[in-house]
Amino acid sequence: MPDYNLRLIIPEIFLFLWALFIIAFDLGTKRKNPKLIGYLTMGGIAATAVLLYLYHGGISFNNMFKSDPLALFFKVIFLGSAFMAVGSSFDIIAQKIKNHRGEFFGLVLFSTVGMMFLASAGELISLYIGLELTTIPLFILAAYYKDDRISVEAGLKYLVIGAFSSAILLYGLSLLYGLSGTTDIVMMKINLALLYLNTNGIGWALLMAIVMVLAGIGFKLALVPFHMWAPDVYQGAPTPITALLSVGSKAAGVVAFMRIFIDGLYGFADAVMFPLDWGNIVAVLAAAAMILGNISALRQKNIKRMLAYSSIAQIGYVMVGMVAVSELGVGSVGYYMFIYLFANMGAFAVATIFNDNTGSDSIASYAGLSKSSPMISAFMAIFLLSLAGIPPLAGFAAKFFVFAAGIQAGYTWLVILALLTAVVSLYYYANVIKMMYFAPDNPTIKLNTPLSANIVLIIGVAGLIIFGVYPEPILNFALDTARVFGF
Amino acid sequence: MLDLIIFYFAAVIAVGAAVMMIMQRNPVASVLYLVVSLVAQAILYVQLNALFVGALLIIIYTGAILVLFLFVIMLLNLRGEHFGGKQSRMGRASKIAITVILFAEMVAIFKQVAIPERIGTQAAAVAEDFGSVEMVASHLFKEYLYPFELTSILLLVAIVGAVVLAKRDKTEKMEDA
Amino acid sequence: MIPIGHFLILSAMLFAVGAAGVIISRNLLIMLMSIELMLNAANLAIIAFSRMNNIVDGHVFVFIVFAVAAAEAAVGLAIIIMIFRNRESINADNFSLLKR
Amino acid sequence: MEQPLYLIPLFPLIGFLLNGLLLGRLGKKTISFIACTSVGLSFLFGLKFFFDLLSLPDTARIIENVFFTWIPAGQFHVNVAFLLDPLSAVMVLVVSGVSFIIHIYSIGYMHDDAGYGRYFTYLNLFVFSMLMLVLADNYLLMFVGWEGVGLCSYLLIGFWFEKKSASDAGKKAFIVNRIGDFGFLLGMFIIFWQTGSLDFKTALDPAVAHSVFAVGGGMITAATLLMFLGATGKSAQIPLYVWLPDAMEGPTPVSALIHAATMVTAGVYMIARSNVLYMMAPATMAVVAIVGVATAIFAGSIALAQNDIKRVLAYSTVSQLGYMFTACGVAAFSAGIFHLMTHAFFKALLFLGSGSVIHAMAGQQDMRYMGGLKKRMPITFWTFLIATLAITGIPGLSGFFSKDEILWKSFSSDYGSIWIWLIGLITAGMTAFYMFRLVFLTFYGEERMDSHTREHLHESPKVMTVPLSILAVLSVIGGYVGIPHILGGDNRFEKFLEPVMKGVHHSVEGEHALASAAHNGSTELILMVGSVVLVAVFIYLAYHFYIKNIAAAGKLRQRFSGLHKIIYGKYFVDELYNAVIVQPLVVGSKFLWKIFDVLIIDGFINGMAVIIGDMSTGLRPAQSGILRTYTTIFLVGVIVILGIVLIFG
Repeated sequence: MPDYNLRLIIPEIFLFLWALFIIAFDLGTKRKNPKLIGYLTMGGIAATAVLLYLYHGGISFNNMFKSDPLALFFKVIFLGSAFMAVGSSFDIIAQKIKNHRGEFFGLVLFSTVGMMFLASAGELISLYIGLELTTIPLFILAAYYKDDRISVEAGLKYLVIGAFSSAILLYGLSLLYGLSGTTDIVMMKINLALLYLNTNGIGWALLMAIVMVLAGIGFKLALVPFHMWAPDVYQGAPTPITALLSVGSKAAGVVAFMRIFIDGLYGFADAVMFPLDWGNIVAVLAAAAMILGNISALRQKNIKRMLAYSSIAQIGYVMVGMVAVSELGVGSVGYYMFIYLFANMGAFAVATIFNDNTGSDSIASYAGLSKSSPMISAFMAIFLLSLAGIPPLAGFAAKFFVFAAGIQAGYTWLVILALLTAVVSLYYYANVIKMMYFAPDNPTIKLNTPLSANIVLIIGVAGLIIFGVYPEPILNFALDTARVFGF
Repeated sequence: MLDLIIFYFAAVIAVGAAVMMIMQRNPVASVLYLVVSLVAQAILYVQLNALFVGALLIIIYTGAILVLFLFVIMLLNLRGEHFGGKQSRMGRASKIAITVILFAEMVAIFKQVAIPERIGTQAAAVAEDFGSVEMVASHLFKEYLYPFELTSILLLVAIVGAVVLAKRDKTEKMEDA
Repeated sequence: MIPIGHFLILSAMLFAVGAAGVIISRNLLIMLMSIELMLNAANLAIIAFSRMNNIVDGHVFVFIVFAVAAAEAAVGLAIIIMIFRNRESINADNFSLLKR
Repeated sequence: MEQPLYLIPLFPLIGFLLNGLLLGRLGKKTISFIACTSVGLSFLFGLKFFFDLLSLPDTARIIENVFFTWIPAGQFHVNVAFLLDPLSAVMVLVVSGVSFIIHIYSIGYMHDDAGYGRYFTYLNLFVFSMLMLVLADNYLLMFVGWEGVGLCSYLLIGFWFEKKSASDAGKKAFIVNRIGDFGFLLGMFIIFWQTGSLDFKTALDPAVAHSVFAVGGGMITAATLLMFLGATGKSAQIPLYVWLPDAMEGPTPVSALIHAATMVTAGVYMIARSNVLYMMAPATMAVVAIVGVATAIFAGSIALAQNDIKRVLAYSTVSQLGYMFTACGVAAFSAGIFHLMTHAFFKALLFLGSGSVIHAMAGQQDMRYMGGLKKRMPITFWTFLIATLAITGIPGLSGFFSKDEILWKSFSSDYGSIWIWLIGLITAGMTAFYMFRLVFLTFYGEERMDSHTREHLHESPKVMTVPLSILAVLSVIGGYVGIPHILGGDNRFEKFLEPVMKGVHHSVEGEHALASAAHNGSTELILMVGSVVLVAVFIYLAYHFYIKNIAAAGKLRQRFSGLHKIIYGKYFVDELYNAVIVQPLVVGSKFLWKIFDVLIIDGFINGMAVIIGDMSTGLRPAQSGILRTYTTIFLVGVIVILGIVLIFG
């Protein structure tokens, strides 16, 4: 009989119920208290984090729900990104979303719950549902400005490509299921290995499964060539949702990738598919992502679009650690995503605040911001410099670990390419800083920031500085996740 | 032999209707072709001892999802001018070529006899009640209770989302999808 | 009995037709329907594999995919309704405000 | 020995935080008090630890201060830890000392600037980063400082961003430096990968290095070359020097501090620090020497014809840095550091002096509109002259000792050659020429400025002249710590650094070179005299063309015709001189500048930027905004990957 250890999913259940409560509360108070529901949402997320701390460790539902260090680590990232996205969206819901404010926060929480289920999935079906549960609320949220033509268009593009990729992913999963005869990821690994021994090679069908699953998860990661949606959707979606897409949803993709490829298919990294194992495929895609993302970002004039391309490039760097498939590799990917949370959420929070105050997303309109709002400019500079990997900010340590893992695993060419493209990346990050600090003529804009947004910004900056100077706790936590895979 | 005839009959209808579906300009016709294709697929499900799921296919897809499509088409009151003009012949041909290549690759993969005794030949006999309601249900509510419960959240999200999106602000009360 | 490979090739064919529908059709509704077709192609493969491996898990998988497909369709249709209200069109090629 | 070394960089950090967080809320006096005191305290602590170091026996001159574990990933273990050995002690004193003097000077120079607080904030951050760089006990921490100084350099070059050229120059510096950093990082990865550590103690232990690297092997050559690429970026060597002349857009004290005395020497420091590794890669050593000497003569010849006072000094800096690299390349690391130190004094003085001139000239930087400032600004003039004498290598001043040491080593060392020496010698001549050209054009001759400027000419305030005087004293006496054996000294500087230069003394060739150096006393003396004579000749030439005959050459042609030519019988001789020596020099210099500098090297780097930018534009049509294109590309992606996998898998 299956073991239903309900204790372990208390955090998820709580967050789900809290989402329902937020929606109900908003309806019940006649949608009069946008600030209050915002703070309630943030409080709920914080409470979930506490519950997560109290209830974790173990497996439940027949190995379908794993509350292991990997899941825990990424759940922290998801909660963090949701917290920061909600925190930076107070002005938006006050100004742009007149109705359905509760649903806005509710859907953010639903998506977060989906990510949490995804991170814990030990089995293909729940992984698939977790993925859908992550994505579908985001379809809705991307199109949330119903009267804004570009927001609706972003929602549409995200939906069509998302559903398309989900169908391809499903086909890949069906092949994995068919070849292994099980949906349990650990059993799958064993069965595939047995099959390999019995028939002396699994052959092309598994390769097709790998490519299709890669396409499905590649969509979430915005990995080239499955990235086409990202710039458009990032630009069109409400900025906090863009932030959530670029961090939370991406981290969900990363953890799904780890669950399937590292946990389920690691045994086949070289033996079966030599010379073209998934590592090499992913390495090539990562290289393409770094080149295309960084180069495309150069000439962008819209900050959100620029950050979209930058995040395409960033996922290329993350994948350097992923293909290393080692303790340091997995650990460095976790660390990278954790730091990326602060830097990217922070940068998008500034973009949100700026848009709220000026209604503009263009980089040119940031001219002279350092004079009118020195603090926010300094924060933005820190976020961007961290993304560019300037020490001692945490982005540097993150890149360093990832590249070290790549070198260790023998992907020297990839690391060289990564370092070269990182040089290019500096150009467009520095461009924004140059605008803010070194651009003279500008009617001064004074940015008003709500308290919650300030909290978000301070969390971001503090995270980048503290974990840049003293990465040990997070890194140890991240390296702990690698133990799940038993390297 | 009879099995094989039924298989080919159903397969031809399934694929043919699918092709017709994507060729249509009028979505109503597309919906109907999709219904035909799905019914043919349900026959194939039955051939694979998947009685219960085959029945669900017809009930859920044709009964719910496709009706939803029809409903939306009616709701929007779509006419010809909403569907756009003609496509360029080259674009279309190249896209057909792309999908043909996809299909060729997939066939090549399935034809590769890496596990001949399992894919290539007939499947072994299965238990009498394989695919029956009881068997599927016992799996669904025991082993797979967890993903099943997750679908409930998913459907709830879809409802909330559809209401939020499709509702006209301030003008009408409710108009859910 | 019919070889399982037949079903797989049929599912591949349906998958390819569905994919063709997504990339060829300009009608958003037909795009969505094509995606449904692709999901069903995967379902057919799952059912075939389930029969091949003599494990009924696949049926559960398909059952759950139905739910996912329903959710996707509902949200997708809602977005189509919204974009039709916004732009008076469901021609996918008309929506390219976001580009470059 | 364990000592609280963190006290050295701590104060500038506090100064940075105080000034940065309270920006706009403090008065000018408070700002400068915080900034200067913090750097002064660093200097004092630096001195204290320096004497602590001296009190230790020769072989044990190491002070450590481990702070905490920065990067703890299993075998990856990097500490935040400081290391004070003779090499870093020299650097700490130079950096904090010169910084302190320049901070004081800046109080006067920046007095009327709107960005006063911002300026000192950046400057303190710079000092902090630079001290991190030189105190780090491992490459990674060094890299932190390395990037930090780059960032400050960027911020300070673009300080007057109202000028577009300034913000462009800042960005250029940042990007070009990143190209170098790429090399540094990669070299660092190789070292880590091979030796398993980034600590100087382990990675630079000759025993460890020899156990993992083969002398002259591919891996060590690659690692050292890549790190040298990093050094060329930071220290402005061919081909990555292009940012430094543009960096003169920043305030002049910044040019003095960052782009002459301290930051740009970081590359030299890094190579001297890694001498163990470099000595194991003879090919790299040759590259370093050749790039160094090539940069020296190349930049020196460009400096000959520049008219902007700061650009002359900028190219001069590039040229002098070339000397230091030449020294490193011929395994005379101590000589390189020695020159680094003396150069820090006299080049800082030159820049500050030029700043004083520019200040008096109300921002005018073109020497063609100066002249005759000697009477107007006596202190500036005399200190500037001392620095000029020092840089040209007049015996008795600091530059003489260090430059001569380098020239001699490049001649005598096994890594050197007569060609390197010869080019170095010619560069010394050029240096004498362009520096005295600068002095004569600026301080002598007619006053060529407009009347308005002339009325306002004044000597700079005390707060600026006192630092000039201090630096002048240092420029004179700075060389006496390293008097060579041949002149009766015992080169205490080299002795002091000896424990750090393990690579040189580890290799037999090095010993041999040192031994032969001692034996060839007479040769050394002859070469020394020769170079002094050459310098004197070039100074005379400069005198001849820019003082004696500037009137003749310039005015004659304009006002008078044939008659005057006959009266001034020397006319034809002058014409001859002019045609044979000066014109070729000027034309050649301009040619090098316009063709190589601006067109080829600068053009290459800008061209790369344009090409990458165009690629960016070229990629845009794919992002057509049309949904079907996206789905098609998605599907094609799947098909192509699948196809590749099927074909090769």
